[in-house]
Amino acid sequence: MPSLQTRARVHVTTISDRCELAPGVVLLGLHAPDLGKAARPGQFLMAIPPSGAAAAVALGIYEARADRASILFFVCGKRTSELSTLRVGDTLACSGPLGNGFDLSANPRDVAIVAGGAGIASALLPAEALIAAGARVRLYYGARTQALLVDAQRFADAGCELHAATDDGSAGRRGYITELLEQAQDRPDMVLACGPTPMLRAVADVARRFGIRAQLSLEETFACGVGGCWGCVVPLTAESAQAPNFPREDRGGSDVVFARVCKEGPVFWADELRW
Amino acid sequence: MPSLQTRARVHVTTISDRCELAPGVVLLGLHAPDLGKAARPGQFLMAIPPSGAAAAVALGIYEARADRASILFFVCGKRTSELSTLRVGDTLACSGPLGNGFDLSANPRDVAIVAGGAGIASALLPAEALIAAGARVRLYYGARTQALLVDAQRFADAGCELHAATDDGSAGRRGYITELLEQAQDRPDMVLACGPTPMLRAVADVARRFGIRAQLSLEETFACGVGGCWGCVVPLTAESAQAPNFPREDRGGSDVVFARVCKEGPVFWADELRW
Amino acid sequence: MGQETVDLSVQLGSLTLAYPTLMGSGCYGSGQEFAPFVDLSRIGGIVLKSVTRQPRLGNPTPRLVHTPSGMLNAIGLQNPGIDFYLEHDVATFADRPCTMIGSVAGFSIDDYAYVCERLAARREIAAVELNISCPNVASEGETFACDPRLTARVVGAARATTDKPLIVKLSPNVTDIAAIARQAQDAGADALAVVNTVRGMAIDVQTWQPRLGNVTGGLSGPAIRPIALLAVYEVARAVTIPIVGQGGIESVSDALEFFLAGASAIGIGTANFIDPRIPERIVDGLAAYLRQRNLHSIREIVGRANVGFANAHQYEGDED
Amino acid sequence: MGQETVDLSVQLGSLTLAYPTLMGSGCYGSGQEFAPFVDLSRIGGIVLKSVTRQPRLGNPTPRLVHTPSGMLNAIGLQNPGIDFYLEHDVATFADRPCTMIGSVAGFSIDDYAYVCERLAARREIAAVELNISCPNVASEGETFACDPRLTARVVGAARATTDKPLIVKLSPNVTDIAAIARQAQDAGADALAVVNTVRGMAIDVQTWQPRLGNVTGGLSGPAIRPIALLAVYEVARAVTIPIVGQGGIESVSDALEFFLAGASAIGIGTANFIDPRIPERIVDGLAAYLRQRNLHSIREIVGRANVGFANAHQYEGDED
Ligand SMILES: Cc1cc2nc3c(=O)[nH]c(=O)nc-3n(C[C@H](O)[C@H](O)[C@H](O)COP(=O)(O)OP(=O)(O)OC[C@H]3O[C@@H](n4cnc5c(N)ncnc54)[C@H](O)[C@@H]3O)c2cc1C
Ligand SMILES: Cc1cc2nc3c(=O)[nH]c(=O)nc-3n(C[C@H](O)[C@H](O)[C@H](O)COP(=O)(O)OP(=O)(O)OC[C@H]3O[C@@H](n4cnc5c(N)ncnc54)[C@H](O)[C@@H]3O)c2cc1C
Ligand SMILES: Cc1cc2nc3c(=O)[nH]c(=O)nc-3n(C[C@H](O)[C@H](O)[C@H](O)COP(=O)(O)O)c2cc1C
Ligand SMILES: Cc1cc2nc3c(=O)[nH]c(=O)nc-3n(C[C@H](O)[C@H](O)[C@H](O)COP(=O)(O)O)c2cc1C
Ligand code: FES
Ligand code: FES
Repeated sequence: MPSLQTRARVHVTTISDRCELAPGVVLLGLHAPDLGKAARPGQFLMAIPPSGAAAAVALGIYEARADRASILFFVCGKRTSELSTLRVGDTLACSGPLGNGFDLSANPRDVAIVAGGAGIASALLPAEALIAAGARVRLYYGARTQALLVDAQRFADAGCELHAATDDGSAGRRGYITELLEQAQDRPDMVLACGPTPMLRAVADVARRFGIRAQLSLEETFACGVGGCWGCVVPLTAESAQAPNFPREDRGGSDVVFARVCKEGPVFWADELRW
Repeated sequence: MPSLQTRARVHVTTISDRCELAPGVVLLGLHAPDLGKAARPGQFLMAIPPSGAAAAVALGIYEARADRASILFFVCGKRTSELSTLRVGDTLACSGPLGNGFDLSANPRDVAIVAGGAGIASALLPAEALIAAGARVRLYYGARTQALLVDAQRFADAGCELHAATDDGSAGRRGYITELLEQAQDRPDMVLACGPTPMLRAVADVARRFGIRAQLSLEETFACGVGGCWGCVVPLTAESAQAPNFPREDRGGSDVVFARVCKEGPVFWADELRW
Repeated sequence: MGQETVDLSVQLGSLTLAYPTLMGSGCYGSGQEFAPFVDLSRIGGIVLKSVTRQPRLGNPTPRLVHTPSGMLNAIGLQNPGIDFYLEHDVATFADRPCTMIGSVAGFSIDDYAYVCERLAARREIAAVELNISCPNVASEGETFACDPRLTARVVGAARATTDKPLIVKLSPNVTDIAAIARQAQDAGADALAVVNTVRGMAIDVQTWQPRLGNVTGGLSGPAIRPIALLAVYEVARAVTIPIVGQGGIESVSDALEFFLAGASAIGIGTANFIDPRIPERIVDGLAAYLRQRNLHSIREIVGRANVGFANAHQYEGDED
Repeated sequence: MGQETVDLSVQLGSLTLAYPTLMGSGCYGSGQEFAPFVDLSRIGGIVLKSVTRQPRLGNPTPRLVHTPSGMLNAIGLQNPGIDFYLEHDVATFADRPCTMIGSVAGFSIDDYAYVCERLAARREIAAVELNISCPNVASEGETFACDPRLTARVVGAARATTDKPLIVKLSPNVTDIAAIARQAQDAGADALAVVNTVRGMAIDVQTWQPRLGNVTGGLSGPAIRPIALLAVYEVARAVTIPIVGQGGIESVSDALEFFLAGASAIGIGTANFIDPRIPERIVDGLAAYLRQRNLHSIREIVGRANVGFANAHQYEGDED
């Protein structure tokens, strides 16, 4: 996927708005003159916790307008807890935009976006871009329970068809969202997915059986987030266009190359992953 | 000084009120059914930072009423920063009251309380107790600058005579508060002091020259705060009534014993310290 | 959550602990200091502050520095010496509602044997821990745990003095802790405490002086947890006697890591300075964890970390 | 604050660094990755990711775990091997506005000498660091820095291949780092990097599996700062060659501690993952600190920690 990192820098943003979408799910609007302009669907940023006490945290870019971008996160550990204490007017420094986003160059006409949990944060920009390009977009949205199907209306308003599943059946189908995708009568011509790894694996599986290609936005533990430490890798077929510059000979019986999720990804073609 | 620790326990308090007395100086009112009742002048508590990410922090008990106690602190590091983010309604667990407070059993009639910086937090309870017992109380209050002479009016209202000094001369005398004490025309019959170590040393010096006894509330880095680790010690004459239970023979040329600031103190008689 | 009882008791040699939680030596006084804040009958036991042959005033001050997710201490074994201790302190231990374990430190093999023998003679003391790994004394203290032969000799000498369960406390400040653990086992230790503090230092950049009176100190707390956990894992693969895992444990999840790595019991030191309610919370959490998984005893998870999982993508090139 | 210029340059053997800040090997790629976020002309230099004779895919995943005030990594020296590296990568280093230092890892003395010689032949590389202390490779890697004799042999062999400044990177996972430092100096090292990561481990208590594909990893970040600082202090008293102090440095105050303990330059690794602006902030802060104290060069504070201060109250009893 094409490199989009040239406009990355440290943006010192101001929190312009804050909304608790559900218990433990926070949306922070960032006033940032050109972060939004630079961001492409599927890119992320590294948010620097103001206390300086912990590593920066990778977060998808949820919304991107002229001078406002936003992040949407689930409070699940120390760093997201700290970010959740930020209030309107506080400062938040972020490096970004980072990574290579979704490849929409094939101009797909009917796309299923599968999002689970915090993955929803990386789903809005591709949905908007595809709808703007005239494609049909269906959002397959999974969560533990109804309250955690956050901001679904926003996607409907943007023009997505909504399909939901919850673990407890409190909204949409009870069960996994990939089961809904699998039962789709008319198959999409491309799948984009963002969410927890087990969900991504299931999506890859469904797409393979459908005979369509899927792009997966992977989640990995990051350290640097910019390609400097090789800590966030995932095995890729050595033939992938996204494989990093590395000797390709098939030594030691291995035909994989470790690609950096933060640099070569976070979006990869499902059929090029060897996980 | 008499042991007052029998009523100590972990109090799960609720923040009842919060006031920023000056930039970086926070007063938190704690709703706690019996913390205030149990507290004696000069005692402290160990406040447990809610994140659980750092050691508990020793703070004087500023006010103590039936069901409300308060703490007053200067934001100077990680733990006080965290405490400063607490808001009304939040929970704060504290162990206490701890330590032995000021010994007011001699029934002094004319007392100088010397307080510097955060030391003011341990000055109100003894001032109120002495005034209630009919003593004259003068507060010698030192700070870097006028804005940091926090809550001075509160002491005046309680009936203290106020004498102030600031490093920059923005209020009261320019210079050290102990210089003011030294120039007192009519000497007090006892000095109580709480503040940074250099100030305490100067107070001890003045008191010695005045020929009166001084009680100093020491600040040391604490770990346990309850006498379990022997990390917070200060050397005391082996003859002091506050010396811990330890062999007294003068071995190796030493006639001192290390006493725990948190357990035998934090208040010590200046003339029994060997620092 | 079901109310079925789960068994949290563990064995260290002939010593049975009702709960697998020991309060680390030097961190918990003799227990009485913490009694207002915790129900002592719900902790496994207290390892008392280390005692030496002669009284020691300990190190110059300051003795404590807070560091990121941890702290340095250099107490220097302040204690009244074994004579005074036996006369004044030990009798008071009798009424504690948990197991009381003595800790012995020294500067020569003879010291250790002498103090160990005197201490072990007292019925108030259920077991003896040999602290051969204190990093905060001028010279000898830690040397024992840093040298396999010295370890063998000091443990052997202590073993000869008593039939009480003997726990030997090891140092992480070594190249190969497993080798030292084997020596301690072979010399007669009934259990190993893994680990004592990691050596460290801090400097005040305003005064240019070390922030500890002793210059160097011992690092404890969550900062060292990954180091301590690996030490437990390596020792567990080298010996057959039980291990008391310690170093930075502050939650039930941390405790579980140590059991899975091979500890039969855990030590809690610095976490008591964060919140004295932690030991009880850990005991409650362990019980809940076992119940959730339909396990009946904490012993079922000891050493069960699954390290066999292979990865097909490891690739080493043609090394010679 | 005055605008008088202060001298932040330092010498590592024949190598002059304009600023005393090196980006730690393996943490900073080849610098280009961080170029959008930092002015590379305001850092002293970049120690490149370690390169080996053969290509290495590195360790299985996961390779990173965040821990309290730190992180564990087990990258496993993923690199394309020296041939590919010289052909594709090294030429691109020429236009970096800071000093580029190669890093060499290996599994035999011959490996180190071979890669060192090939790398040192390139003018894009100003100096060579020998990584004899990587804890994340199956067997041999760290063994060199854990054994004084092996250290002497590998450093001697590398020294023979090049006149470029040779920095030897030591491991904290040893009983006596000073002894190893002396061997490295005697065998011809121009400078020492102190320290690499501390060995550690973490376990997932839900799956019972190690949280690193490699089972064990190296701990870095503020958690290890007190440990690294003591290592620098001890090495500084044992050798006369300059030291690059590293381990948990994230602020100017941290950096100053290392200079005072005896480091001539500092390494910054994990802090770049907290905030890529830290290296520039440290340089600014060092200059301000020197100006405030009317000092002219950073070299004036190296090793100046005052450890002579005695305390009258130390009291040891009658030890034998
Ligand atoms: C490219 C990318 C984009 C992302 N975008 C988003 C986004 O837009 N929104 C969002 O909410 N998240 C996003 N994430 C995920 C987010 O970066 C992580 O969840 C991050 O780790 C949160 O940091 P934390 O410090 O709050 O939690 P951490 O402490 O890192 O914990 C994260 C998870 O690990 C678990 N965990 C932590 N410690 C342990 C332990 N000792 N044992 C077992 N489990 C443990 C926690 O329960 C939690 O589920 C993204 C990740 C990537 C790689
Ligand atoms: C009995 C007692 C009662 C007390 N009562 C009060 C009170 O009522 N109100 C109050 O405000 N304080 C009080 N204190 C002091 C308070 O406990 C300490 O200031 C405490 O350390 C604050 O914790 P912290 O984590 O916020 O700061 P810390 O991080 O512990 O820092 C405290 C001080 O040390 C300095 N410091 C921290 N790290 C370093 C470093 N690396 N190098 C150099 N200096 C450093 C800081 O600048 C700061 O001045 C009391 C102390 C005692 C012993
Ligand atoms: C203040 C303090 C004092 C200590 N004193 C002793 C001691 O006297 N004897 C001993 O064997 N260990 C001593 N230790 C080590 C602890 O018992 C424990 O092994 C270590 O701190 C690691 O565990 P933790 O991280 O849970 O504290 C001490 C630790 C601290 C923090
Ligand atoms: C992700 C990561 C990768 C590393 N890779 C290497 C390496 O390839 N070679 C090496 O000598 N050190 C390597 N190190 C060690 C660092 O260079 C540094 O010595 C260590 O992390 C301590 O410093 P810090 O706390 O500032 O990170 C690595 C460290 C990290 C965190
Ligand atoms: S997180 Fe460092 S390379 Fe991806
Ligand atoms: S802080 Fe532990 S004894 Fe005082």
